[in-house]
Amino acid sequence: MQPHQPQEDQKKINDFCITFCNENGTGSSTANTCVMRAIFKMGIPVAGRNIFPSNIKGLPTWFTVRVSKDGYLGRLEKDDIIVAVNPETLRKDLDFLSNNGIVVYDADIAYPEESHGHIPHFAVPIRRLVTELNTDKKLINYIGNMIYVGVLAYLLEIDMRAVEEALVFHFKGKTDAARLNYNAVVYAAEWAAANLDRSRVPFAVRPMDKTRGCIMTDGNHAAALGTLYGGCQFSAWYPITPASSVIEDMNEVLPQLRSDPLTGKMTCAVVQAEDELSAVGMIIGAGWAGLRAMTATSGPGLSLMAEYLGLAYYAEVPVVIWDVQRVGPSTGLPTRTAQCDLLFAANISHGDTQQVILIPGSVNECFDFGWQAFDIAERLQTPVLVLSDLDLGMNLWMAEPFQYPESPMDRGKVLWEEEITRLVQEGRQFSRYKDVDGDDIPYRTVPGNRNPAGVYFARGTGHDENARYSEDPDTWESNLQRLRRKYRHARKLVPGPVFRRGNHARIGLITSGSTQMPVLEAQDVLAQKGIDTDFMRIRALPFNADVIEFINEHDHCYVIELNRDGQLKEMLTLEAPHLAYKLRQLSHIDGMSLTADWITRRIREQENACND
Amino acid sequence: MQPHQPQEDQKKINDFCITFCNENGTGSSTANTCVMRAIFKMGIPVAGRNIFPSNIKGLPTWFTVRVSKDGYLGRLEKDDIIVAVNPETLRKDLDFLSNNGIVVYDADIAYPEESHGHIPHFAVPIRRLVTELNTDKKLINYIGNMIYVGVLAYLLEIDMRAVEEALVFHFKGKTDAARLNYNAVVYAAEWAAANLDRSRVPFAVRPMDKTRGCIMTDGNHAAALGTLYGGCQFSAWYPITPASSVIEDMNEVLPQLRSDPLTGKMTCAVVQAEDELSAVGMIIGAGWAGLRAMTATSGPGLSLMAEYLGLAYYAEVPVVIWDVQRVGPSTGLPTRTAQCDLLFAANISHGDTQQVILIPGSVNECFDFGWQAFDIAERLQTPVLVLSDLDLGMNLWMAEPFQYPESPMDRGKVLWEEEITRLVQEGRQFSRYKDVDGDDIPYRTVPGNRNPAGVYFARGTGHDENARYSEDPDTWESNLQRLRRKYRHARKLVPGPVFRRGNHARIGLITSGSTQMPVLEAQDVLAQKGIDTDFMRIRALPFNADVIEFINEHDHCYVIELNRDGQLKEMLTLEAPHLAYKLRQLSHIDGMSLTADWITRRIREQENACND
Amino acid sequence: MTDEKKTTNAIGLTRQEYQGSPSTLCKGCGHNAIVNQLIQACYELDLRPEDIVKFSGIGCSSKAPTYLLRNSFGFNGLHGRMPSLALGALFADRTLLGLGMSGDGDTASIGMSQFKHICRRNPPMLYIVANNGVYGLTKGQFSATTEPGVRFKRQGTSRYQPVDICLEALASNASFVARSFAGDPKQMRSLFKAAFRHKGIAVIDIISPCVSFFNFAQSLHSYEYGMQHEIPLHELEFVPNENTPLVLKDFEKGTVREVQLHDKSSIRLKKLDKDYDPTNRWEAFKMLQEAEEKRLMVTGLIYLDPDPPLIFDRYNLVEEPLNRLPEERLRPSRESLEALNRSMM
Amino acid sequence: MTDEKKTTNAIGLTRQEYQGSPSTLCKGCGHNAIVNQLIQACYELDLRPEDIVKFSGIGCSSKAPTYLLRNSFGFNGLHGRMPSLALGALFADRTLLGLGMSGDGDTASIGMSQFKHICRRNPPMLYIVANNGVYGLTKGQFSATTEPGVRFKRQGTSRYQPVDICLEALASNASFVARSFAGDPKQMRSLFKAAFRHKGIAVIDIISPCVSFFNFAQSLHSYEYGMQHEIPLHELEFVPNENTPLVLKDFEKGTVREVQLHDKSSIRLKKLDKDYDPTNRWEAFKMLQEAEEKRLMVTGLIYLDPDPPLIFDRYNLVEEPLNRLPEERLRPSRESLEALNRSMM
Ligand SMILES: Cc1ncc(C[n+]2csc(CCOP(=O)(O)OP(=O)(O)O)c2C)c(N)n1
Ligand SMILES: Cc1ncc(C[n+]2csc(CCOP(=O)(O)OP(=O)(O)O)c2C)c(N)n1
Ligand code: SF4
Ligand code: SF4
Ligand SMILES: [Mg+2]
Ligand SMILES: [Mg+2]
Repeated sequence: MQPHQPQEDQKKINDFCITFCNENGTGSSTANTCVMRAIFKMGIPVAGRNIFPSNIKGLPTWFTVRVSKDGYLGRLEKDDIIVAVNPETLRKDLDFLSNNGIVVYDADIAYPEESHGHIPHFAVPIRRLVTELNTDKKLINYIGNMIYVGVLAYLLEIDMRAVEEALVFHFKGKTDAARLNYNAVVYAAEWAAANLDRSRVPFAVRPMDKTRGCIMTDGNHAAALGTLYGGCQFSAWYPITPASSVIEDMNEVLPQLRSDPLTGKMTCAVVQAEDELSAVGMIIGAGWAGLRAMTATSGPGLSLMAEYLGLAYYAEVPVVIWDVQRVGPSTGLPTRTAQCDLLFAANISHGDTQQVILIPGSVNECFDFGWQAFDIAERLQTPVLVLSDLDLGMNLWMAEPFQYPESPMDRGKVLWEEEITRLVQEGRQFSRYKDVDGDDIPYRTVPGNRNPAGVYFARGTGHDENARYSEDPDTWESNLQRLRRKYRHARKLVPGPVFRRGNHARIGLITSGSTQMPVLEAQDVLAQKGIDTDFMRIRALPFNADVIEFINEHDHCYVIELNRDGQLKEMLTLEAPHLAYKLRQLSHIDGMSLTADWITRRIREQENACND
Repeated sequence: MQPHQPQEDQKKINDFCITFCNENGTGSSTANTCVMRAIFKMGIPVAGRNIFPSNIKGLPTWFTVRVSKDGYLGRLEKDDIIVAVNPETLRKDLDFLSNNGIVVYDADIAYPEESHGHIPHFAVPIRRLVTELNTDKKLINYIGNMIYVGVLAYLLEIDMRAVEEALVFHFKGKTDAARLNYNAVVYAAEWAAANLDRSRVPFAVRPMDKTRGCIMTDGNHAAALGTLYGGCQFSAWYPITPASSVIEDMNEVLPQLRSDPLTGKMTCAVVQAEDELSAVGMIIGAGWAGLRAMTATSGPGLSLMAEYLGLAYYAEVPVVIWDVQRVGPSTGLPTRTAQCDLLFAANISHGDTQQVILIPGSVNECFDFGWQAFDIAERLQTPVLVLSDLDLGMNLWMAEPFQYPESPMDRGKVLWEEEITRLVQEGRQFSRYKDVDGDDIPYRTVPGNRNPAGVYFARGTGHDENARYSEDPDTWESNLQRLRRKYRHARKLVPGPVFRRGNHARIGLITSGSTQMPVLEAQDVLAQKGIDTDFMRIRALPFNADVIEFINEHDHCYVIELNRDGQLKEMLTLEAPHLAYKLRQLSHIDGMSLTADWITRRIREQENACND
Repeated sequence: MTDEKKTTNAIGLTRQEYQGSPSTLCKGCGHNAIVNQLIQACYELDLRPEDIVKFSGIGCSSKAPTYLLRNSFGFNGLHGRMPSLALGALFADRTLLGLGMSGDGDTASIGMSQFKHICRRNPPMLYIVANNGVYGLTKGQFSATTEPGVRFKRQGTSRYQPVDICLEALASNASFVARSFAGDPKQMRSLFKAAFRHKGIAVIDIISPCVSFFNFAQSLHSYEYGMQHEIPLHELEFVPNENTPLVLKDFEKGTVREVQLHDKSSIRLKKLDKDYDPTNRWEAFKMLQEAEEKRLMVTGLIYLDPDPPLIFDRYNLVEEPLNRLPEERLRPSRESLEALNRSMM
Repeated sequence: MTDEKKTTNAIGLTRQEYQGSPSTLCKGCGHNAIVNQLIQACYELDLRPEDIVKFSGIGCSSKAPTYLLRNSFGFNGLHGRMPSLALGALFADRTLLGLGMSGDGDTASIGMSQFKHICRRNPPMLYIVANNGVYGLTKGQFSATTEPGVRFKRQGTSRYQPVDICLEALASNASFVARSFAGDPKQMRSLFKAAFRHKGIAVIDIISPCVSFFNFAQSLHSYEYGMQHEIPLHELEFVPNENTPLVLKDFEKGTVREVQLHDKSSIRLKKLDKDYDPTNRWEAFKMLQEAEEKRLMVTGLIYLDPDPPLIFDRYNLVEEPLNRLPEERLRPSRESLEALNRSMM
């Protein structure tokens, strides 16, 4: 018996990581997603991640599926199963194989027997099998990918019905296509059964009940739906990775979701602008004129929106900006993930500005913040920036079904003709920038309001309560101070942090956004290693009191984030400098999504150092 | 004897404030500056400030001359002498008159005798006197202004020779014009002597010796000269108040200063770009290609430069950006002063960026930083942002003569053909982004270098040490960390803070830029009131150790700045959160320049409150 | 003037009710003349101020919208970025008419991109460029429409061929392109009226002298030059629809040509020197090219596509104002979300 | 190919020495064809790679500069903002020649403004737009040159009249304007050679199919459409100066027309269907207008001003490379500062 041959009862069940090593532009994503979905359909939690180059065809790309009975969704650092169809990268890929990992590879690739012969490796004659299937020339690539699906299905004991369901799901109506692909899978599985020794595979799946009622989708799709359920009426955008699919998904579902029940015509327009300067200008025009308006972009686009977002802040125009973050500065790594725009976004534009920021941590929150962002923006009359990221936005996640918005839309303080008439009858007048209610939020009217007494002229220059041009020093100051107070009110409107308490822990773990997944896992691992922690995920700026209270309660807190400068930590420092000494920066900045291992290592290092 | 009639020997000498209340576009600045310069020529320190609307003609504008035997250059809150030629504003102007102030006004304006009859007020029949002078129709406005110069000269006992010198100065070569104007001044002075009772004026000037060897100029002019003495080779810009004159002044002196000694042709090009996106792109192209390149802009322009400045940071391109700050956010108050771009500038652009910032506090520093900024930018291979402001940039200041640069240009680590050849001969190779010297600053070459071994391809995307495209996680991280370390080295290169110690003071006054003038005055006043303080003016980011040491040494420090959010205080907080509890924010944000009175009031309030 | 106060137009408004706050521009500035004729055109067309929304960028010209139509909404946006603002806002209520006011710097320098792209989109909007060949508000720098060879002490010499706003609009398929001169009130008024009735974007480049910085006799943007060199393509008269027989592009009727607008009002063009057909894009290019070569200030209606698709036609939107749709029509049903959820299982 | 390796050009370089890193574009992408012909043109023209500086924006097309001239400096800048970067850099050394590579999105959408303004400025630079009518790198969105009516599942239907890059370059007074097709290597090569020798900006709009997202037979930017619809204005041949008699604009010589470039090399145009005079800007407008109406892919040299003022001529700069001036020539003297100080006293 070879050293690596596992006993059947020693197999690791529902807890491993498969990585598909492909070339981009070869249609592998159908196959990869199909494996992932089939496992999901078996009731087992899965998380898939696509690691792709900034390029269209011919460069290496990887798709990693983590199968986790415990429901952990973070990335793993090592691969248990490598599916190697890209000869370019095999050697490097092998470096990432875990201790008892295995390799399934295209028989056309020369396997490095000398160095890696001891590893269980399964050659699959993809080309031959495809030929035997009499595949249409145009489909060779696609069917070839199905071959490794079939082989994996056999090796890991994936339920073939689940594979079939996954294919039917993928091909939607097109049963022929699903059938064709399924046949290839079955054929390959049969070949594998006849030719490969499954007992050498130390991993397998077994049905569970942990995904029932769950959906699988990506954060950008969730954002698109949330936006449309939020009643978005106008969107202008400019394509950019990784944000494009927010809008492209909107484009796809618009006819279905937003044709007017009465007339069948659209109640939302999506305009592709000539650039981001224009996209943000359009939504600010629309937001000013009473539409729920949004755009989606990424770092470079956000930089271009700086000037206009200052205007929206100062003229008090509600708009929603999704920034699906990628690695900056500059063009950086356009297809890698980061959380590096926080500091820039928080104070974007010259002059004193403070922007409201939401940070979704899951696809469900992408949906929820999709509609909530409008409520907040319109209530506060200010831009709301939603900071998602590539990992969350472009990868497939299992999730709870989306919840229908629990509250009616809050359109904020908008006055129409009758309200203005009433005001006038009461001997009052409409003053655009006057704090009538003592909450520092003024009333507004929008173009199309035909009551002349409700009309005003907006501008980015100094203005008085009646929106008239003013250079008067006191007028300027009091208006700007009102804006500062208004921003403070936002604390009460934005979603508060989410906690997961440990066992009387004295250490806090603070994070935001998609990094919550590895951090939550790390919290468990640390607990097992005897390091108890409390977890707090921040979901918005400005911070509310709970955020500070959490820091206060703990001896020290690790602020875990995907940027070099500890941007979240900096914002927390500014909020509570007296507690800054408790904050420890954990910055992960290489563009790969975070792993529980990385966090655990760092924290154990520090904690052990302290204990010494 | 009327209550306001001062005894001759009670006159306040060389310590008062004259405010000219004009309408813009009427050519009043010649007259106003002439009064200021005449007093300056008498050896008395003066500071002039122009308060003007964002408009070309027909709106109120004020020019304030502070005459200060003690050399204080800050603004005063009250006017001692009002010269009223704008009927629109007289009533409001009178509100700002100091307790024993006086009014000199155009006889054509109806003076509010009922309410202000008790104030010494002198009607001047400008129109009549101008007519008597047989003034050319086209010059009526200008000569009319000279009338009040003459009257003031008499009332305040300004030396007529000084007035003449001031006029000669103003009209440069044009002796006819100077003569014409001087005649009007003399005529008016004679009329005043015959018709007005000078003894009712409680102010007068007497020659001193406090301006000898001094020059008078504005900060933008100083910046223009400093830039040219810094060897600037390329400038691209887009007009914007209050930055335009930096470049316009360069345009004017270029032929004189920068025609090549050898060929008579220009050694510097100034290109007016189509907007700021383009202006900054041009200078980054030029900086990359080895030119000393700069632009000047203000807030809105800076916002538009965000994306490109991220590229320059990441691709390590030296450029210099002057941001002459005005009141933001958005278009704000374009003709009012502020220090409100600091936070935005410090982290401009998406992703992790840190920018080097210089903050000049006087016209002399505008000159010095004009050339030093290039040395720093080229040494560090990074953008340097110089944050001046409208008050400093557009107003006339008395100052020391400009000092010739004390050190030769530091062109940084640039390799030309021979150096590359030598490298290659030594068996090494040129690696654009490699830290060869252990100081995190790599070597660079520039286009035009004809040695193929020195060539590289620059980009804003991830790159390795050899500037090759790279998506490798470790490569990205290590490069970005190097940039962070490089930024830290900047501490040693940028100008440190300037101190003015009190008497074993436990209170610190921290400020930056032009606000130093009222703060220094406030320091004196506070000392007189028994509140001893130490003064520190910060001149650059990143902060060096002295900055933190200063905070550390004091019980608490007031951070005095012209922005709402305490931006300098925030940067200090991030630098030394453990000392943040010592920092107290004093924000002045109404667009008017700061006064010693305002500071003193605030600090006394707080200090007295503490003492209770 | 005092008479007028008492007179009202067909919808019962006085001319005064079309005014705005007092102008703070320089006396004699061409922009003031434009404002006056806009007021007059709106008054005579019986437009409801509430049906108009004003937009502008930054510049002296961009301040002008506050000097008219005090009962219209307006937004004074960013330098060079007015078009995007206008476009977004106009989506909110399709019954509104946009009135954009810009300068040569605002449109042809910093605003080139948004200007070109809004021309392609054809929103319902009159887009006026008050073109003085200079930056007024920042005190006299060259703009992209300054002719080469001009010398300003603090700027040096202007160096490039000027941008021709009308040529640019044409190249970008604007559906109504005209040029006028602030010294020619009658023509401006007629063009404004036609433009307000046009279905889509009407770009009007108006030579509008800056008396403070660039009104030199020899400059192409001065009153004097305009007075001496303006060459109208035709005499223009706007004919409201009620009085007009439906003569679609009835070209060669003696010396009068009529071009009908989409709402059946029309523009009557009286032939002057030679005949010019403003519906021929190609002829428009030629005319502009010639005018540039000969430094002629040719004014009038340069190009008209009388019935182009409006931007909204391209998005299949509901007819009523989007900004008045109630929640029921904006938020999809609970069932639809359930169905979506199921589809993602 | 293997032969070539041994062959060298007049300056002793092999064709390989003009290459860059291996292309990471899709196989069959038009941009690769452009790169190949650029390499060939540089090789045949005996250009020194060190005399060329490459620039680009962002997009598949903008990646192309790395696939050629590995011994040239280059800068891959920001999306839509390559022109400003290039302009600034070219000031550093007037002996350098710019090679700008952009896409239709990079130039006609986000880059419209900088593109238009660099045309006006006339730097020494070949500006190639690899025009595929789509955004390649971001996976298939409409660009400003997509024709109306195209439907993409995730984008809906394209809605606007396309931007005509050549028309825009013409309107902005570019001094050399051409169109070509990635499927026509010979014409590309001739145009590139002429462009490299042109004094100033040479804008070449190249229809360059995107095989991954937009190479549909019926699309105006596909190989198939181009193969079937390309209409060359003339047959083009570049004639290096040493072999040519000095025939300035010697127009009607039988079927051959010669246009001389400023350095006395020339372009020989062989008359095809009808005669076309590329020095007549007005005729160029007309041709483009017709081509658009009839959906023709007309290629060739559309416009040439053989001897326009170069941008540097307008700034009276020293002749030698600015970036090599030593401190003594850059920092004014101590005395000059003393004089200035005195003048401010
Ligand atoms: C981003 C930005 N850059 C620069 C400015 C400064 N600025 C204000 S108006 C103006 C030029 C206005 O010229 P034009 O559009 O021709 O209008 P005019 O004043 O001549 O009517 C400039 C450059 C600004 N407001 N914003
Ligand atoms: C400011 C900014 N916005 C958006 C993007 C994303 N982006 C990269 S390439 C590209 C379009 C490229 O299209 P094109 O110029 O036609 O080049 P092609 O890929 O088709 O050759 C876009 C939108 C970006 N890099 N920067
Ligand atoms: S400066 Fe020129 S453009 Fe501005 S208001 Fe005065 S005349 Fe008009
Ligand atoms: S996606 Fe299109 S443009 Fe990009 S490399 Fe592939 S074929 Fe070329
Ligand atoms: Mg102008
Ligand atoms: Mg393209």
